[in-house]
This record gives sequence, C-alpha cells and structure tokens, in this order.
Amino acid sequence: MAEITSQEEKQKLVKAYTAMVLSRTLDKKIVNAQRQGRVGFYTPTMGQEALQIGAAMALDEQDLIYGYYRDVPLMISRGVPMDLIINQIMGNSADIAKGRQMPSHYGSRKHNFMSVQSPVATNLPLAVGAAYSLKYRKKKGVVLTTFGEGSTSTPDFHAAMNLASVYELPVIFLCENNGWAISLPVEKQTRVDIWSKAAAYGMPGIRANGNDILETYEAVKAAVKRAREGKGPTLIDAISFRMGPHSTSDDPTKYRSESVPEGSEKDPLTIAEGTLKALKLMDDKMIENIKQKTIKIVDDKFDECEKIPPPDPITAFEQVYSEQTWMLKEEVGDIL
Amino acid sequence: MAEITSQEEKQKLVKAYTAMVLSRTLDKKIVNAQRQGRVGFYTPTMGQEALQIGAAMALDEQDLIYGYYRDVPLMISRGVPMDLIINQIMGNSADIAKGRQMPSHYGSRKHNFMSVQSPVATNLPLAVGAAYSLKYRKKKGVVLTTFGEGSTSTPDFHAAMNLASVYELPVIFLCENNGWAISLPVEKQTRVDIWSKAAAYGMPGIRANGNDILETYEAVKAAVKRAREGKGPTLIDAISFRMGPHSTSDDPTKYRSESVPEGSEKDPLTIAEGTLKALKLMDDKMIENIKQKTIKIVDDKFDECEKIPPPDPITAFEQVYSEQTWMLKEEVGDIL
Amino acid sequence: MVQAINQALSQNMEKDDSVILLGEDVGVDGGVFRVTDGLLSKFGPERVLDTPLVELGIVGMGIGMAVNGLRPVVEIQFQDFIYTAMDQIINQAAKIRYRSGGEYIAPIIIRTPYGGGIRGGLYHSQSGESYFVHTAGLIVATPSGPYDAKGLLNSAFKASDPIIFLEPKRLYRSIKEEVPEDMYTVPLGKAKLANSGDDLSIITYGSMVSTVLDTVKKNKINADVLDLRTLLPLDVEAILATVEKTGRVIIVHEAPRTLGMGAEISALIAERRIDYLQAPILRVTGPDSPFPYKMEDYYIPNEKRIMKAVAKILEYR
Amino acid sequence: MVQAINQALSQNMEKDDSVILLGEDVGVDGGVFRVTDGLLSKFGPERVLDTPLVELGIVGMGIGMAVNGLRPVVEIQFQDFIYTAMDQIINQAAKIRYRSGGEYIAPIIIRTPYGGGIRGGLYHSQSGESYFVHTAGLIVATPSGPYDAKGLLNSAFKASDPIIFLEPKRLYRSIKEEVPEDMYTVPLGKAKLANSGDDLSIITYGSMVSTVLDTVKKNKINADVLDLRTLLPLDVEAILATVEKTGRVIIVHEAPRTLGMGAEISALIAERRIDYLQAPILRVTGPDSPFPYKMEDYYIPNEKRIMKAVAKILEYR
Ligand SMILES: Cc1ncc(C[n+]2csc(CCOP(=O)(O)OP(=O)(O)O)c2C)c(N)n1
Ligand SMILES: Cc1ncc(C[n+]2csc(CCOP(=O)(O)OP(=O)(O)O)c2C)c(N)n1
Ligand SMILES: [Mg+2]
Ligand SMILES: [Mg+2]
Repeated sequence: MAEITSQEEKQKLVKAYTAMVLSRTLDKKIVNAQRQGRVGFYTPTMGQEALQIGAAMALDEQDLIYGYYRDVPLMISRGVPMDLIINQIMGNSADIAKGRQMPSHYGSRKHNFMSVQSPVATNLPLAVGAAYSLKYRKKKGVVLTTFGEGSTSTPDFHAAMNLASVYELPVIFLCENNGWAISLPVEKQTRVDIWSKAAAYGMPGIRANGNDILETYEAVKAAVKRAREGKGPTLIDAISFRMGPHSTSDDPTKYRSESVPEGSEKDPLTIAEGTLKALKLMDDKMIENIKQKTIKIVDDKFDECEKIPPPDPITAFEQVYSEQTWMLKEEVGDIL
Repeated sequence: MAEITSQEEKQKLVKAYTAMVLSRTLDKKIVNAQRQGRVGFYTPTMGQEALQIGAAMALDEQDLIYGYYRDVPLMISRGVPMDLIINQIMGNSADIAKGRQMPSHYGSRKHNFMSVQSPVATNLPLAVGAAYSLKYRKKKGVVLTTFGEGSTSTPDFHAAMNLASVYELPVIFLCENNGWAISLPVEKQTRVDIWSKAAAYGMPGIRANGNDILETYEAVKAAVKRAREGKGPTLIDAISFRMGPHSTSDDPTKYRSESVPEGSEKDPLTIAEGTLKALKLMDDKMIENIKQKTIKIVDDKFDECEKIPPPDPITAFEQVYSEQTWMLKEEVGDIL
Repeated sequence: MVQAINQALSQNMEKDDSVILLGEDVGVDGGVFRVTDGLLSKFGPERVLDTPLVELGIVGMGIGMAVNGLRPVVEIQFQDFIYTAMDQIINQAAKIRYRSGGEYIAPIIIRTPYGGGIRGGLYHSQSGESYFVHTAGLIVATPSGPYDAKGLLNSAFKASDPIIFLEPKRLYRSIKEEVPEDMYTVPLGKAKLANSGDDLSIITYGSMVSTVLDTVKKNKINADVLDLRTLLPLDVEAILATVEKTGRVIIVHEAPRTLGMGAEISALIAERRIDYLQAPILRVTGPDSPFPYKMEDYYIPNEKRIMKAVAKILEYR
Repeated sequence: MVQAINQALSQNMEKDDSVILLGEDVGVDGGVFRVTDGLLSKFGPERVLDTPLVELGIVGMGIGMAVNGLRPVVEIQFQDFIYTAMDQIINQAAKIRYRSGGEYIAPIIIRTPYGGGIRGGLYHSQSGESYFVHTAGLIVATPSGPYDAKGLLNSAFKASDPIIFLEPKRLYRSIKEEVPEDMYTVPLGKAKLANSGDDLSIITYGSMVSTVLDTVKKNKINADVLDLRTLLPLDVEAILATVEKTGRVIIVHEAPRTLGMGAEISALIAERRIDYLQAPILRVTGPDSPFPYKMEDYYIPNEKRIMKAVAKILEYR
C-alpha cells in the first residue's frame, strides 16, 4: 500500500472514495436502466474506478483530459455533475451534444474533458497536440490521456508516444489495462507488458496496481511532477480488471470464465475501503451510509434527467460547420 | 570483424563483393544519366551496399523479399539481371510494369522480390502476411523486409512488428539505418536506438555495423536461423550512412555537412576490400580489374536498354483489374 | 443475413483451405454481430484469427496473405473504423496488380458492416462506400438481403481482385429469405431489377432496397426498382435501360448526398441518356452531416421522403 | 505559386503567433517543394516543426493544437501519403465540432501538393479531392494560380473549420502572376468566372484551369470557364448561373472519373436545371486507373480531349 500522510491528501482520499461510490452506483443504475430499455447502450466502468479516480487526484483543474468511453469515474472525480453524464447517456435536449453521440461519449469543455470519440486511441495524438499548445504557451498544465490496453496496438498509440517523446511534452499516457479488448485477452494483444513499451520511445513506463487507488495516484503524481518540470511524457500501465461486460451488447461468458465479483477482495472499492479504515478515515457504518445515500441521489437524478424531452430533430443537423452549408440547409428542409 | 571460415562462405563473400561493385557502378551510372536528363528520377543506394548484400548472403532463393526504393544492391545480389533494373528506371517497353512506376520502384516475382511502393513502410504488414502464408503452408522460407530508420515512426512499422511477434512469424525486419529521413536526422526521428524498439514487441533487436558486409551477414544469418526454427521475428538495426542525396531531386547541403566520401575508410566497399585482402581472397589488382570490367559491362547494358522503345501508351491503362472495366475501356478509347 | 454470410464463409473454408478469416473478435466471440460464430471451433485458430486491435495491420497482413496464395477474408468490426487502413486499401490492395505488371495480385475480401439503423451514432453508422468506389482497382459490392449476400460472397471468392464487401448491418437480422444450401453465385457487376414498373425508376442498393420496395408496394407506385448490388464497377447497362424505359429517375441511399453514389449514377445518365429524361434526376439520401444517434430516423431516407420525391418527379411538367 | 504560398504563411505567422507549421522536411530543408523555405530561420523551431515520419500523428497532433487555440498548418509532403491520416481527418477533424456540441472546434489547415505533371507515377501524382469532398465537416479549397493561392490561404486562416488545402503541384513554378504584398483574401465557397462566353460552360479547378483557358483561347471557343476554387462547399449558384446561360456543360478534372468532382457537379445540374440543358453533360477527366509514370501525358486531360468534348457538345442536336 502506498503511503499518504498529509491532511490534504487524506481529505482528497475521502473525496475520491465518495466519487468511487458515486461512479459505481451510477454505473449500476445505467446498466439496469439499459436492461429495462430506458437507455440505448452503455460501456460499464465497474472495476476501473480506482485507477481513474486515483489519476484525477493527481491533477489540477487546469489540466486537460483526453479520455475514452469508459471514463465516467474520471469525469465524476473531476467534478462533472452527474446530470451532464446522464443527459449524454439519454441523448436528451439537455445533453451538450444534443443526443448526437452514442451513450458513453461525453465531454465537457468546462471541465477540460475532451468530447469522446469511438475509434480507439485516436484521442492520443490530439492529447499530444494539446500538450504542445500548453508547452508553447508556457502554461503549467499537463494532459492526461486514457485508453485501454488493446488500444496500444493501434497506429495512434505509436504515433502519439513517439511525438510526445520527441517534443518532450507534458502528457501522461494512462493505460487502463483491464486485461481484455472485448474478447481478446492482453496476452494475445501483445507479447510484452504494456509498461515496457515506454522504452521504445525513451520515456519511463510505470506499472501500477490499478485496483488500488493510492498506487495509481502515486504513479500518476510522479508522472505529473515530471511533466510539470518539463521532463516530458510518461506511460502508466494501471493493471485492473473489467468487472462487467465490454458493453451492454456484449456477452463475456462467450470468451472468459474469470471474474472479480463486486465486494470481493480485488474490487477496487473493497481495497479503497480497507485503506480508509486502516487510515481511520472511515468505518463500516460511514461507508454503508454513503452507499445508501448515494443510491438515492443517483435514483433521483436519473429520474429527473429521464423526464427531459428529446432534442429538437433539427439540432441533429447543426454544428457541422461554423455556418450551416447550403446543402445541409436544403437537405434539412427536405427531411423535416 | 566477424569471422568466416568455410570455403563456401568465402566464395559467397567474393560473389557478394562483385555484387557490391556492380551495384555501386550501376548506381553511379544512373545518377550520371539522370544529370544528363536520360533518367527521370532516382534514389541512390551508395553507402548501403554492404548491409543489403550482407543480408542477401544469409538468404535462400525461396525466401521472400519485401524491400523498398533503395534496394538495388539487394536485387543485384539476388541475381536480378541488371537490365531488369535499368528497364524499370527507363520505364521502357521491356519493363515488367511497363513504365507505370517511377524509377526505383522495381520488383520481380521470379526473384521473389515484391514490387516496391512509395508510401514508406507499407510493405511491412504485407511481409507479415507473406510470412503467415509460409508458416501456414509449412514452408521453410523466411521473409526479409527492409525500410529506413525514418520509417520506424510509421503506423505500419508498429502494426507489422506487433503482428509478426504475436503470430511468431518468420520475418526479418531489416532497418537500413542511414541516419537520415530526407533532411531529418535519426536523433530527431526518435529518442532511442532503433534496435531497442524490438523489446516493445517481445522480439530480439540486433545492432549491426551496416557498412561491414560480414557484420550484417552474421546478424541476418542469426535472425534467419531463428525464423526457420519457428522462433519468430527479429529486428536488425544496420547502421550505415547515405553517401549520396536522398534522391536526385534532393540537395543535402541544405541540411547536413557530414559526409562519407567514396573510398574513405567508412565506405562499405573499402571495408569489404579490406576483409577480402585480409582473408587473402583478393588483392588490389584483382579489385581494380573487377571495377574496370564492371564499368564496361554497366555502360554497355545501359546503352542497350536505353535503345528499347517506350511502352505502348495503352499499357498504361491495363492490369488495373483482371479484366478491364467498361469505364476504363471507354476512357481509354477517348484518350488514345 | 448473418446466417447466410456465415454459411458462405463456412462453405468456402471447407472447400478451400487457403481461405483464412482474420479480424477483431471474429474467433472466440464469433464477431460482434455473430457473423463468424462457430467458425473458430470448426476450422481452428490457424484459419480464424482473433487479431490485435489494428485495422491497418490486419488489412495489410491480409494483403500479404493474398499476394502469397491465400484467400484472406478480413473483417473490419464497423466500417467507421476502416480509415486507418485506407492507405493499405488505396495504395496497396488497389494498385498491386497494376504496379507489378500483373506479377502480383491481391485477391483479398474485406467484409464490414455499414450504415445506420442500430442507434450507433456517428461512429457506428457510417456509409462510406464512396471512399472505395472512387478507388480504381477495387470491387465494391453490397447485398440487400440474405440470398444476395451469400451469392455475392461466393462470387467474391472466385474473383482475383480486391473486394470491399459492405454488409448493411441493419439487415443482419431483420430480413428473412430462403437461402439455398448449395454454393450458388450472384454475379458481381450485375444489378437486379427488384421491381418492374413504367412510371419511374428508383435506383438504390443495400439497406435502402427494402425501404424502397415497401414504399413502392404500399403506395402502389408503378416503378422500376433497381438494386445495384455492385457499386464498382456499376452496371451501367441496367441503369440506362431503366432510364430509357421510364425517363424519370430517383436515386436513394443512406450515405451523405455530396459525392454519394447518387452523384455518379446521375452523371452517368446525364452524359448518356439526357434525351430520355422527362424530369430532373432526384437524390434522396442522407444529409451532408455526421450521423446522429438519437435522431437517426431523420437521417435515414424513409417512406415519407421517398414519396415526396416520387410525387415531385411524377408531377413534373 | 510557391512564393505566394510562402508569403501567405509568413505573413500570417508574423501577424499571429498561434500559427504553427508542422510537417516532414518543412524546416531545415524548407519543404521538398521549397514552399516553407526560410520560415524556420524566421520563426524558430517552436513554430516550424520538422516532424517524424508519421502523417497520422502530425495530423492528429495538429488537430490537438487547433482544439487548444493554436492555428496549425500541417504539410503532407504528397497528397498520396495522406491516407493513414484519413481516420484523423474523417473521424476527428471533421466531427469534433458536431460531436462536442460546438464546445470544441478544430481549425486546422492541411496543405498538400496534389495532381500530376511532374512525372511522379502512381504515388506522387494522385488527385484525391473526392475523398475529402465526401466528408461533411471539412472545407476543401484548391487554387489555380499564385493570386488565388495566397488569397484562399489567407481566408483559410480566418475560418474556424478544418480545411484541406490542395495545391496543384504542377503549378508550383509554372504559373507566374502579380501577387500583391498585402493580406488580401479570396473568399472560400465562391467560384470565379475565369472566362466569359455564351456557347458552352467549362467547369474546372486547380491545375486544369490554365489548360482549359489555353484551349479556349487557342481554339477561339466562346465559353464560360468556371474556376471552382472551393470544392466543398461548392458554389452552386455560380454553377447554375453558367448552366442557365449556355445550356451546355463540360466538366474537366485530373482525378479519375468515377465519383470525381464531375459526378457531383453533373448531379447538381441534373437535379436543378435539367430544362436548360441542350446537350449531355460531359466529363473530361483522368481515367479510372492509377496514375502512370511514363505515360502521364495521356492520363491528364489535354487540349485534344477537351476539344473533342467541345466539338461533341456544340454539335449536339
Ligand atoms: C479503431 C477501432 N477499432 C475497433 C473498435 C471496436 N472496439 C471498441 S472497443 C474495442 C476494444 C478496446 O479494448 P481496450 O483498448 O482494451 O479498451 P477497453 O474497452 O478494454 O477499456 C474494440 C475493438 C474501435 N472502437 N475502434
Ligand atoms: C508515408 C510516406 N510519407 C512520406 C513520404 C515521403 N518520403 C519519401 S522517403 C522519405 C524519408 C524516408 O526515410 P527513411 O525511412 O529513413 O529511408 P531512407 O530514404 O533514408 O532510406 C519521405 C519522408 C513517403 N514516401 N511515404
Ligand atoms: Mg481493455
Ligand atoms: Mg534513412
């Protein structure tokens, strides 16, 4: 177990745990709602809370995030309000992107969280460009970019790692290594440990237990420090486990038998609770209390967001350009 | 200096040296002809003879080559007749591809040398597929694929290295590290040694002095052995120097001051001659004799090929498909 | 349609041991749409490859296999994810025969689900056929139902050119048809007159064929409905024949209008059969915008929009 | 034209320190066509980046810069090499504004030489404009000479959408024109009537404009010649105006015919101005094949082919 000593860090940890509970509760809520046909699709994040929230603990507000579709906990811990996420998943009229994107493709400029795309790892080169902007403007921010271990096989991973290294940019590459890329286990994705790929680009590669919030926090903290000092990028291999299916369309029994049941000793929440108790920051009663209260909060917020009407169809054809093209005007006239 | 002892290898070395002289002579001939306006374009190979021919020494006839635009010496040492190369460079009617490709984009199925494309490193994934075919058909051949050090930054390099490793395929990745990608020195291309990138894919990476024919030969021989034994791919970083410009359109004085003049001690031909003399396989007189004879042979062959008429324009629009499409038939009718 | 494609793959693999499948999740998982279900256990991991996540790599590797005597079938999980492989498709697959003077060829089949209708939003609904159809050297085919899917795929296995095989994912489970057990073929390069009528011609393909047929039937429209089946090369004779017959043409597709297939079809007609035209050539297509998640029913051409065009064109002059 | 572009880049860099250039060999070497010559020494290595060899990476990095307030100009050495970056262009640059509800935008300029005329063979001569023009979210512009090159580029720097700036490499040094010193603009989305005539309309762009103008002049053809200048969005009004005027249309471009720009232009006319047409709409284009090295003069439309079409269309009926 990594050590934390300062009062400030302890407070952070408590906040982080609350965010973990909120993420987990929201995650389960959405998965259930999907089963009931109230949500179209979702990529559960269960199992990856600790590494995401641990990473967020090491960041400041001005830091930029280029995340991916499994980053609800990261958003929550950045202070993104829950309704922003639910509205995205509902694709309702309150959604920032007006229901244009599939569920799990959120973003919020206010929270410096870039809108998520589906093609995996294609956020990485953007993160590098973002980091270049920060460096060029002599700002002290850093960029955190996340991706699954499967995504390390992509062209974009290779391109981004090399460019970040060549220009010594303040980027943290956080690999959310849940062991699976849909049905492909990491052993078939590549023959080496993910962290060890960093050496091919001349940057440090750190392995962390991604189920342990403090371990990920420490690793990311070190990387952030390095980045802020102008020493360049770091790759972090946060080893975790995808507790749920790849998505609500996926049936993992087709390809795997391992499991990490909720509440078991590898569950990041269980580990975090152990840490909190060891540090005497919480006891079982407080934990139970938080969990119960959170269920209510999530249920209420979910119901509230569900009542928001869908977007006006016309908005589906806006914001393609700064000004709508004549073709699109004409086409929309024909459609509506 | 690597050691060779067997009579067979000594014979190989003499043959290899002859190929080096032929390559060098042909190279200079083409560069001169280009200056005189007799050739449209060319990518000189001067300086990279040893590594290419050393590699070829380690291969058998049935082995496949997926090379690039700087591989004239490799072709020569595979037994590709000089006129095949000159005809390609002339783009005349005797050219296999009927003058469709720019000079330096040769190929010959008979010699198991895949036709060269321009986008760099995109031959690498093909080499991997070729190796899969060999393995699947339980053939004992291996695949050699070549590329410059600049090409290691590409998506295709990353994709091919990982796939070759995951499927344990008989591929040798030979990086012709001449230190420059047009005007970009290798230090700005990436922060690490090229050979060290192999570790990111779980394969051995070997550094070799690419100017020393025997060193490259030894390295490739080891890789070939490994591949034939079914142990998978190897990356070889053959360090060399581009003695000429990037291409006949390039002016290297704009970006570099270093040089390796012909006949200087780093010139691969000089090194090879030293080896031959040390092994008492040749003396200065024999060497001079070979060089003189080769000039004549090359001049004659060049003149002969130059007389071959250009292709019939109609052939420029053939072999797009197994059968010409109706559009193309119509379009060609309109053109000719 | 899933079963029809699965059967075509399976039968061709049985017949010819050079057929190899590769793609993400095509093995143990049987593909995210279950198109390759059961093939791994039937043919083993040397012939059904669960690949790493790299479209460019698997297409390139497939091309290398094809060049060396195998018959690879590469699955791209969604057409939306094919673009990193565009260089391999445009600069390698489509040009190998040409650049090598015919010494090397690349008979690869690239299968990929495309189009909307499953609430996939902008990254799981694209209809990118134009990117391929503009690329000389490729063949592009797309079935409108199970029978054609199997028949066209069987033809693809006999061809020696690289083939982009676009599967309208919306039809995977929605259309049922009798599919013969034997290895019949549906020829590449030939359109099919899916309905015969005299008043106008509706030219379409893929997922839109059933929408058009339903619309025509329901509204008792007396129309030729041409299902293109192959988009490159187009069956120009069939297109011109229906134009000569009716003189009124609508083209329907899901892809965005600008430089969608409708553009080429319209241009072919405008340069060859202008005198037969009794009305403007209309296009009913997806709009020139990305594909939306929530409002996908507005994006995809529907009965209402087709009928608007029909009315306009029949009333003309 | 090389100097005009160089000047536009240099002046915009002077004016706005958020303008950053990146690309292969754009710095020390000044670009393989010398377009960026002298800019490194003027603006330093933080603003002129000699990048590693990875198109996908530099485009993606450029998008990331653009999203974060910089004004990157990415050079792709030859348009033929852009395809590995297609995913970044299609799925990122073109869709960021849309998918983020306008919170993020990507005003990147991607400059690249395209087309034939330098004996570059199939990998240094491609005209791939269709791949971009089919992609909603992009602006695609192409100048036909130095004046427009500078003026269009100046407009590109003011736009907030991603722009593909296609430079006809054949014109880099072959066309001379007065280019004002000041930072004038040529508007995006507006075509230019490069010649005025009554008998027919020739619609073209890029490298073909001068070929068409020369042909028209030499053969005393009384033709409207429309230089599109922007390919996406097209200036439909200008296109329709010339059709209304002459009723006879030829479209000329270097890119292959099938789904080349000619297809879209023809379709726009066939759906809007059919009654004005007095002849078929003809296309004089590159053939549907890769681009050959030795026989490039046969590939690129020339006077002879244009005159054949002119004769055909003027004689019609
Ligand atoms: C370029 C691309 N190819 C394929 C897909 C389809 N796909 C979605 S997620 C996924 C697996 C990703 O695995 P990993 O990177 O480990 O992330 P995880 O989902 O495990 O968090 C695949 C193949 C995609 N989104 N993008
Ligand atoms: C994908 C791609 N991008 C750009 C180019 C233009 N180009 C041709 S050669 C070259 C440099 C290649 O350097 P390297 O790989 O080291 O090979 P070398 O020429 O030094 O042998 C570049 C950038 C290309 N051919 N392909
Ligand atoms: Mg994973
Ligand atoms: Mg090099």
